[in-house]
Amino acid sequence: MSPNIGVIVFPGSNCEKDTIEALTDLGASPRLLWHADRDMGNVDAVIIPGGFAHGDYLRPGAIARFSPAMEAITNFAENGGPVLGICNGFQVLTEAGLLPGALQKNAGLKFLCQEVELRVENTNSVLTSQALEGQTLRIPINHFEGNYTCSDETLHELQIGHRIILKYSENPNGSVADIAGICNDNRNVVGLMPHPERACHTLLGSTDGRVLLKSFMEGAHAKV
Amino acid sequence: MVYDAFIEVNLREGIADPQGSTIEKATANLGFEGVVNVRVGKCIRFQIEAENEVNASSVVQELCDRFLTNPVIEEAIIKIQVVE
Amino acid sequence: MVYDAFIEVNLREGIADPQGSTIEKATANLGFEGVVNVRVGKCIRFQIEAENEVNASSVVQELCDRFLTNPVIEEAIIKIQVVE
Amino acid sequence: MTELVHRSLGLTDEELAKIIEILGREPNHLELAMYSVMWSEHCSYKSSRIHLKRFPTEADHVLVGPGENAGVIDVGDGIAIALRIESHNHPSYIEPYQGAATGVGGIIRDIFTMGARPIAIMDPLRFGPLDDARSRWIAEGVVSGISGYGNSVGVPNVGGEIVFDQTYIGNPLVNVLCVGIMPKERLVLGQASGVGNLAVLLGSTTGRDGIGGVSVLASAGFGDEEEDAEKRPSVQVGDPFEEKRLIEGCLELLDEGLVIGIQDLGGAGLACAASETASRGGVGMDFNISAVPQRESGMQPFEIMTSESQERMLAIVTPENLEQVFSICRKWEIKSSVVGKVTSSGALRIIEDFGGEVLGEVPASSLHEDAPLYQRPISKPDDMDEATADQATKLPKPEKIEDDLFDLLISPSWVTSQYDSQLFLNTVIGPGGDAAVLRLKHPTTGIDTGRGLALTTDGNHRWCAVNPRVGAAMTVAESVLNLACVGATPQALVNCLNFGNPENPVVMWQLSEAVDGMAEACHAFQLPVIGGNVSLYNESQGTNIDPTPVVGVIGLIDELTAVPPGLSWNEGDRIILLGPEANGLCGSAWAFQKGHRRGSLEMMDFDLHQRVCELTRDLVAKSLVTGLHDVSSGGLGVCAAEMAIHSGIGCTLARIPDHISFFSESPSRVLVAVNSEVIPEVEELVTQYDVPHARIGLAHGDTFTVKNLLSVSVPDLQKKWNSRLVDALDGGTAQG
Ligand SMILES: Nc1ncnc2c1ncn2[C@@H]1O[C@H](COP(=O)(O)OP(=O)(O)O)[C@@H](O)[C@H]1O
Ligand SMILES: [Mg+2]
Repeated sequence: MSPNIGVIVFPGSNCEKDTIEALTDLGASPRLLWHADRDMGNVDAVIIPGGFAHGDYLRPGAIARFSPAMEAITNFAENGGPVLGICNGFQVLTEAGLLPGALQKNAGLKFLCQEVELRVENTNSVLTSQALEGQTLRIPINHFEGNYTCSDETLHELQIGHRIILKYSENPNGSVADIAGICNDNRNVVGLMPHPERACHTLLGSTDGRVLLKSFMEGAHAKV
Repeated sequence: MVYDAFIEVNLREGIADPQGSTIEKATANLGFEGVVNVRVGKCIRFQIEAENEVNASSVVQELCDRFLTNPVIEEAIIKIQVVE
Repeated sequence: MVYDAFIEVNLREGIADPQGSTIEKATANLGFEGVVNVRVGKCIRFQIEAENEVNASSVVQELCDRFLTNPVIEEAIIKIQVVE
Repeated sequence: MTELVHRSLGLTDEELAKIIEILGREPNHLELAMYSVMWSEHCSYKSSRIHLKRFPTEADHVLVGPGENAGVIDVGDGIAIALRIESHNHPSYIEPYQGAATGVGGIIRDIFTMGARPIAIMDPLRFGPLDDARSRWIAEGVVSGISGYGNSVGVPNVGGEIVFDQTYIGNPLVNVLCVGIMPKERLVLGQASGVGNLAVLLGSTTGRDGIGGVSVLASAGFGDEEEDAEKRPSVQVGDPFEEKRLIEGCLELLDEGLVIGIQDLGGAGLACAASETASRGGVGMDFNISAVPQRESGMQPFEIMTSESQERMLAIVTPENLEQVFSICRKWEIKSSVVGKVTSSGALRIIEDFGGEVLGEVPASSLHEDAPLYQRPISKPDDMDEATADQATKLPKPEKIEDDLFDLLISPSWVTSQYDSQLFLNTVIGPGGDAAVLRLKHPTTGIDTGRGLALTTDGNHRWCAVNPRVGAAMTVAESVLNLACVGATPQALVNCLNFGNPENPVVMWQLSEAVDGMAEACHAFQLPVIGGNVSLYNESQGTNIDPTPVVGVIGLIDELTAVPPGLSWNEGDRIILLGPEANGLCGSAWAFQKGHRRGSLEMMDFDLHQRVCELTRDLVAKSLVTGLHDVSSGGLGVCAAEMAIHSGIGCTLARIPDHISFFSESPSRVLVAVNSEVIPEVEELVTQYDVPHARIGLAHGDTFTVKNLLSVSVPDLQKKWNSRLVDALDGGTAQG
């Protein structure tokens, strides 16, 4: 049975169709959800895709987090539902308090679109369950504000809780502790800056994103 | 009454400020000497209607806390003044 | 002497400020009423060493014109104060 | 009073006389303002239009040719592709970030206006030299502007050019190309029809942005202080978030069949959109100026009609569909207001409230169809003979040829890594290849056709400075060869003609020659010109830029099942040069580097070029080459060095006897790397296509060696190549 995955669209989102395409190719049944709808219908998992929700004006995610759909997502997450934030989605999740920390401007103060190497740090999360610990993945990043920042206490909590799930092999943006992706305490809410959906097709240069999206589909399936 | 609100949003101390360091480096490259501790923030100005200054202040403060800043990394300085 | 410099850079009047208008709309949606004319700028703070205030001022002014602003669309408010 | 005003608006006495003849009376200020913007060079092409007629524009697959917002071709499988290129040179000089950003916004609107979803942009850029502070500041700002707007609006940037040269020091060139895709049936044109239908203004509010030229009316006509006019901003600020919502909203309106015609607001703002939609539909329009949402108070009617505020569209809808249109706009948070009514009169009437006072009335078609056409004087440069005789081969031979090579190496990745090049999951080859390659997926079903789109932009001011006719032809030829290198067959061309002051007869000669050269090449390659843009008055302090026609060419790849070979070779590959012998150095990057900017170029052999392209395509389709790269800027030397840099593997080359054959940029040549096992097959094909060729070396090791000429380490090459832009631009830039 293929999991029903909802991909939320804010005005200004732009990776929603790409995410749907990659998931469909992997056998999921994804569909779009509109940010203004409080009712998410019958979904097994939710993805907040990349883009520039509300133009990223003020701060990425600052306006989006007040959308009616975010209330629904928060409830869904509290009940154990798998939630994934990719890039802008990660920023929204931190703004909404579903994940700790914040994403500020890249240390080099430039937008960066490039392939990076990631190391899987922990496989106990809805995004990494099918990957191997220590495995390296080549996946593109595409952001201006991907510099993960948090207080020392938060970093400590992330470390002792093994909640840092992906790290950059070579830090492109100044992120604390080379963090590329983290999860919440329950390991059902995950955010990462790289774009796994852009690394799912041989013609696009890498298929390393598949293992992450497949893990997430498995997590959604488990929810069913 | 209408009040002018001025809000300066800066990164909290201890949070690296890449914009500030870039400007600092660049000023040196340009031959401006002795410029140090550069910090870059945002400023937001608007007008707000409220019964009195206390009300105006409390609305602006709430707006700051809930929306205009991200307390994880930012802090705000607020100034309010009645419009003549 | 060391001086504290504060520079506020804003878009000139009449220049569209999409960020400001988007924030204005969002505050209304959040239920904050009566917030109008939102304009967003940046502020830059640093310390500068100079012989006297006039020198400090002129360096900061030049820095503004050459580097920190584009006078075609932006204008700067500069404040300088000696560090006690 | 009008007598005095028209000249300050840029209208000549003859042009005013023509307006009076059209109206049968003196125009008022509002009408005069509309004519002055619509009859400006920028909107009317009055100096260039008679020349542009010489381009071939027809072919079976062309659905829309020049004249509309964008050209459109049929690419099969029910898919149509829209293509257009435009310049934003002057605004980018004044405010690089916003100038470039609004250039991106403008070209994207031209594409979705046709009903197409924008899927890629490209940005051919030209700046003054890197050792000039202001040029660095402009380059940095332009690139951030394109990045800031393009990434946020969500259209990937898949290629372009970045050139630094003295000629652009007071006048950078910022050209932007956009490609869109649509199901064939969604194609719409910017026209109004059906008396009683409504014109709905969508998007941003209207402010005093970009009314630069006509702001003179404020002081001339209405007694405002002169200072006020000066304060009026001519700089527009882009809002990519508004544009993103407009794209989604407008495409939804089209999908729902709610729109009869739609037109973007660009140069000349509402005056242009209202008159063009009406006149294309053969109707008139009553335009209610009070219904236009304004950002500032106290705007005069002429300001409202000519403002160039960004991110606005004008849609023509039936009254029955109005509610539904509003509802889609609400969903996407797009402001929408009824501002016009289609009438049968043929007149564009500007009114204050429907049924209110008439502020101006002109025949809608007169604003563009009756715009003047000029046959401006043309003359060859006086020193033509002398210049032609001055050959670059006479320059002294370089003492250390490797230093000259290093100076010509420049990686664009400082620029391209700032652009989202991957959105929509189409980008098989992004910035950095000879041409960009995109998967061709059906725009509605998302089904991959298994075919590919290829795109390239090319311009070469050096060749065109030496000989605009040959240079323009070679520019087209380079594009076609770039496409062949990724296995694509060219389908259509758009151009952006960046030239100096048209009132200078030599500039007009350059323009006319370049058009002829481009037309000749297009005929030879059976390539229809489906659109373009002319940017004149590119000059500073009386010096005109070198003529810089830029072309964008789109091609199709029949079978895209693997990533095309690209620029790198493998250890042990044989290196073969396809094409004719090198010939001359005039117009080469090397000669310009030495300050030699003239001489002569011979007209190229189109027939041989075609055969080289066909051979190249065939080699790629049959997977017979490991890597390949066309010989262009910097000659064979830079071409081979770039392949070594990309693969991290060196080579030993022979049969390159001197700096002339090393740096010559003569056309129709491709360097291919071939696994030794397939050499016989490759040579058989080469013979079959009757293309001259030479085995010139072997890929191996980590030094780049040309026998009897130079030997340098590949890491050194890589370092020079990578560091050039980073060193110049990364430290923060100032206006100088
Ligand atoms: N401003 C730019 N934006 C995007 N891509 C660029 C830019 N400048 C250069 N590139 C890319 O870098 C590569 C090399 O450019 P260029 O040397 O001009 O190519 P060619 O000589 O083959 O036409 C091309 O793929 C081009 O698309
Ligand atoms: Mg090439």
